Amino acid sequence: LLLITPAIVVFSAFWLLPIARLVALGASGEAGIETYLSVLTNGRYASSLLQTLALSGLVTLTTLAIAVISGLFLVRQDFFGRSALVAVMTLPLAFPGVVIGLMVIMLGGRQGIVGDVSVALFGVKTVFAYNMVGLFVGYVYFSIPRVILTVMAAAEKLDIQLEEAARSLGATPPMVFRDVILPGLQPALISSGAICFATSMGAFGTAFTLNAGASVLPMLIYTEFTLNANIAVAAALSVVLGLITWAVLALAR
Amino acid sequence: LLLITPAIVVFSAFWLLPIARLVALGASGEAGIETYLSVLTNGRYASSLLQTLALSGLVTLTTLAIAVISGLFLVRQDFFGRSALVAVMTLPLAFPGVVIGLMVIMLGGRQGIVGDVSVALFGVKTVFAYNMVGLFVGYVYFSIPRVILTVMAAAEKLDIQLEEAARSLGATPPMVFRDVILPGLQPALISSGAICFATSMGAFGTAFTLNAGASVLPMLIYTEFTLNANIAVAAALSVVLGLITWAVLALAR
Amino acid sequence: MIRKMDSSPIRLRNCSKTYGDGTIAVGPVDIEIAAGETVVILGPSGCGKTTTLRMMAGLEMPDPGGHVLFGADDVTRLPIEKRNVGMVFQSYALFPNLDVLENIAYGLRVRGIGLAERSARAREMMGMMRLEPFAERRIDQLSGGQKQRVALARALAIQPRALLLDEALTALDAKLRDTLRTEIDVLLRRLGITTVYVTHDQEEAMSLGDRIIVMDRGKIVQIGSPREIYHRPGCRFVAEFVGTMNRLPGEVRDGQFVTKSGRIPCRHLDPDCREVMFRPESVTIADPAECDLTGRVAATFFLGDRTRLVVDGIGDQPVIVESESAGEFVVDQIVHLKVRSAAVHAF
Amino acid sequence: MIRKMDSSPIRLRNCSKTYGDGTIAVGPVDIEIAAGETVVILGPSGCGKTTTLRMMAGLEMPDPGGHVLFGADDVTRLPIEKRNVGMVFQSYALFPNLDVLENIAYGLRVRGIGLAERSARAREMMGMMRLEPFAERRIDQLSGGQKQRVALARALAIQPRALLLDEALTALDAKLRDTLRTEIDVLLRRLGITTVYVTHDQEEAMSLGDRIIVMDRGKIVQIGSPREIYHRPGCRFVAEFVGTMNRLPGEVRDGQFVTKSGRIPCRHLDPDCREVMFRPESVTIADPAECDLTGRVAATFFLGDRTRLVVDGIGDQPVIVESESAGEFVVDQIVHLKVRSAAVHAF
Repeated sequence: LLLITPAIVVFSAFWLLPIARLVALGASGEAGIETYLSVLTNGRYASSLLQTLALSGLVTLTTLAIAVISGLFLVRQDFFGRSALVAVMTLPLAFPGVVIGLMVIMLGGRQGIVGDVSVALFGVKTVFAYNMVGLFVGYVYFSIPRVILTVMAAAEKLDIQLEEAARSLGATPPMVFRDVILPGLQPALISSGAICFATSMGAFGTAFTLNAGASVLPMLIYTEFTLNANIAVAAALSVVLGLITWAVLALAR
Repeated sequence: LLLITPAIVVFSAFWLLPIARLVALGASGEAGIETYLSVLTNGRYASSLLQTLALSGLVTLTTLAIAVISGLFLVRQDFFGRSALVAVMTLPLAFPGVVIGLMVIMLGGRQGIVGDVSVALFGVKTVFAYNMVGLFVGYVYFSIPRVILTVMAAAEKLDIQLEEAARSLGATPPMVFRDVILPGLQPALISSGAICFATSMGAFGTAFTLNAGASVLPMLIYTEFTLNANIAVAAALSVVLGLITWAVLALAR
Repeated sequence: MIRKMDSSPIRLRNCSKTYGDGTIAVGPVDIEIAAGETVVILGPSGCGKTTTLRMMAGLEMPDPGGHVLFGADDVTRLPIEKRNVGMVFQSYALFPNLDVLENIAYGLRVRGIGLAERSARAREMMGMMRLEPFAERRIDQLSGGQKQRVALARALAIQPRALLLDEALTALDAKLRDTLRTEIDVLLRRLGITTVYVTHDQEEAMSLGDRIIVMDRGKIVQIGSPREIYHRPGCRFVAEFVGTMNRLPGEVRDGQFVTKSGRIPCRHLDPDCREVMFRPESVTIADPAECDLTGRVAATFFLGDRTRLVVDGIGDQPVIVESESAGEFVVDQIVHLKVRSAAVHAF
Repeated sequence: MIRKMDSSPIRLRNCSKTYGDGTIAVGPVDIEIAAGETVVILGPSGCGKTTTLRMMAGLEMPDPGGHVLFGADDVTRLPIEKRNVGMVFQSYALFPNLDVLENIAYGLRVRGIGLAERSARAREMMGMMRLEPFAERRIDQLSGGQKQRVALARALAIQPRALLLDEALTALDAKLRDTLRTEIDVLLRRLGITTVYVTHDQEEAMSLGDRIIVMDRGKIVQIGSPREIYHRPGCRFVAEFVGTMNRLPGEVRDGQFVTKSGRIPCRHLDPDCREVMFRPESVTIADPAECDLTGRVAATFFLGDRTRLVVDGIGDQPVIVESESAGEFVVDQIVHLKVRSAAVHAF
């Protein structure tokens, strides 16, 4: 153990150094430590932060709701083609964010399917790929497979006898859902929800492909760093993003 | 159940449509279905594909090796600061790919820590952030926390009695590791390895921040789509990338 | 503070259960259980005993033509939540997110009974089950026996028409099971509640049931009091499943059953009988003069209050003998056995 | 094909085990086990019996000053992989990635014995344990009893100097446990291997051990044959832990033990004695004229070959009586009991 301790120290250093440097960089600009404050008060930065938070929260809630319903359904019902359906639901797992972005464009972009259909039906072209709706659709599409697998694993481990016990005590199916199923899935929902939130906060590929500009935080960081060469702000934004995500993940445990 | 079936059909359509469109787009260019073939034979595309595969494979193996050693150590040894160390190891979870990219630049970029240290020691500036080494470091840094958590969960569930039984039968510690511990961790290693591979195949934020050009597939797809407006090739590359990733994930199950 | 409960007689009429894949879990069975009676359904795993209990509970629907009656009410189509039955599961099935008091009060809560009244009634149940010190405990802080008592209190709190227990004591260790069995038995008799208890453990069935229903491969093979089941098994399956039975091949000659190592005087046997069965305690160690069978001790097991001898050289299989612990036997000793002829069975 | 094995006597000298946080798991104990002997270590959970076994195995190191000897060899510092002991665990601990044959041959494989020879030797073990039909089975395709036999075969395949079993039968159900116990006992005696068996089940200890070591809170409280332990418990703990004991408060007057509901003639008691203990089978149902104690039946349990009566109104706690199954008793009946005075204990 004595031999291992220095190894751990060296390793931690390598591990923590970039993070420390990042934190230091955030305070290295002209405004010094106030860069962090400015990131939270400056209108453009703050609104990007809020938008990212709202988007991620909404994506997480939507994903959890869809995943609980379809996950329970897939685990509980045994029907022909069940495993095929599971395979289909989890297909987007195979595509990285960039490709998901492409798909959203195909669905809701200028030459997208939804646009074509809406033109045919109402004579109005619906285009949503390049605004927050597109991001929302892309993120949900990206998140559902990951969350649904966790929910299904948890749903398979639910103790059916608990539900039968609740029913024997007079609980109706909605009560069983509220009192037994949801509490049983809760740990899985919290942990996969937190990961879904963290992923959405940091999703870059989709946002970039959809050309989301500075509307979400990772894009903003990239823009500040590469195009504006405003390294201090980029670092400060990174630290804030990291802190929020870390807090959510830590709370989930 | 009869009411649910049409719902499933509609839902699957929405789910599969973008993918179908993507596949169709890949065959829609001037070269038709041969676009797929060209993607695999054209020097630039094929080398990018091979590089991405090699990089992802190497990242996966490295990550697994590090995760097994440190995961086992963290689970088995009870020392002061253990939970702090776990927290530190999993800290990068909170940072998205873009920020990981920034960190790699800080570590191995033109003004990076490693460069400063190497100048001081050897008088030569070591810069690795912008080539494959940078990508490798970034991806490993990004992957380790995710894999280590899975390995730790699996290591906690290992049956100590199995190891004691093997020892009672005369097995030395390396034999116990080979015959009992590795087979016990195998399912966790396969599944988290597959996810690590899939994530590396699709990592965009890190690659973009490190300005990796067309060296990895997601970047290539983005470039073809946005800058070269070569939509058919982008779609074909996406499909190939999706197929490979899907195959790896499917094999892991 | 123990009041008699209003409880229903239970009747299954022509109830069978076939699963989707064609497996017949329970062939058509008819069962009548009187109000306040304790009946045990006994059988090996897969014999359909749990399915039968679940049809009573409303967790399984019998095949068309079958009827479940609680007193005069046909409850066949009623789901479990409307039947007002108390159930106790092998895994206890306590709600891990609720504490002990909340678990016991849950059935009252879903009935819309206010917090004050349901707490009072739950505390009354806890008093009866000696659970007061644990009211605020989390479920995972309880021992197995305490969990079992909470599960029972929860099932009784709703004042059910019948109490159904599915292998309720199997998960506990031997000594605790014994204690709880006594406790539950005394309680149920005082409450006077109709109780159906499913188990694969014949010792448990013997000690709990007013009547025992023995099932095998989806069919009822015998119904009777513990004494009847033990002393007058109705068929070979019951004889072998309940208690220990020795088997001895041979043939009937001159009113005696002749085996390779001796003869047992038995007047009541069928002349075609080729095998007899008898219990370890129907055998006594005898003088060489008056013995029926002679064998050699292969092993001895001191059981505290008795000694079990495994005796070789009598039939194909060793004969098990149980005698009072006074005598000392050694391995390879020759022993002479006398079988009480009234206790010899043949099927 | 059963050969006697070379096996070692085992000695623990002044072995104690203190954990890092200061908890003393085992106070200093001295144990001597002869070559070929079967010794059971019996005690409640947490009494240190498993730690004692693990010190013998080499899985725990005794505190400084303690020594573990196998015959003349001091193996205190030898890790388990060098001690050549066979171990059987409660969870069986079979390797799930190997089949039955590979499991049994594993100990030979790590010794570098070639495939042909180790398969032959493993097959020989399988023959002895009647496992031939399962050679290529995966572990998860085996029943509990089969797993247990594989675990035993695997431990014996390396021809160990001693066999150590840790609650090896606890996970099995009652009937199977009984059968396997007989089987293991017969086998171990034929092999003549030194065996140490740890259990919390007193019935198991009674039936398996040549000698029983009873432990309580890290200390040895009695060592003796099953008969000694049962009939002459050395202390109150042993009396209560082994078998069922009735307790009766009262006081000694004129060579009799006087209780609130009667008097037991007992010459051997200390005059200060305030409580006596006796076993359920030391009590007989007697005529009112010659009875010692009188009570009321609270519950009866038919156990097949016996009937257990729970009798109220004699002491603070109900008195348990076991009688032959012939008699029929009903609840609330008044019974008269006679206690065999030689079987009355006091501590």
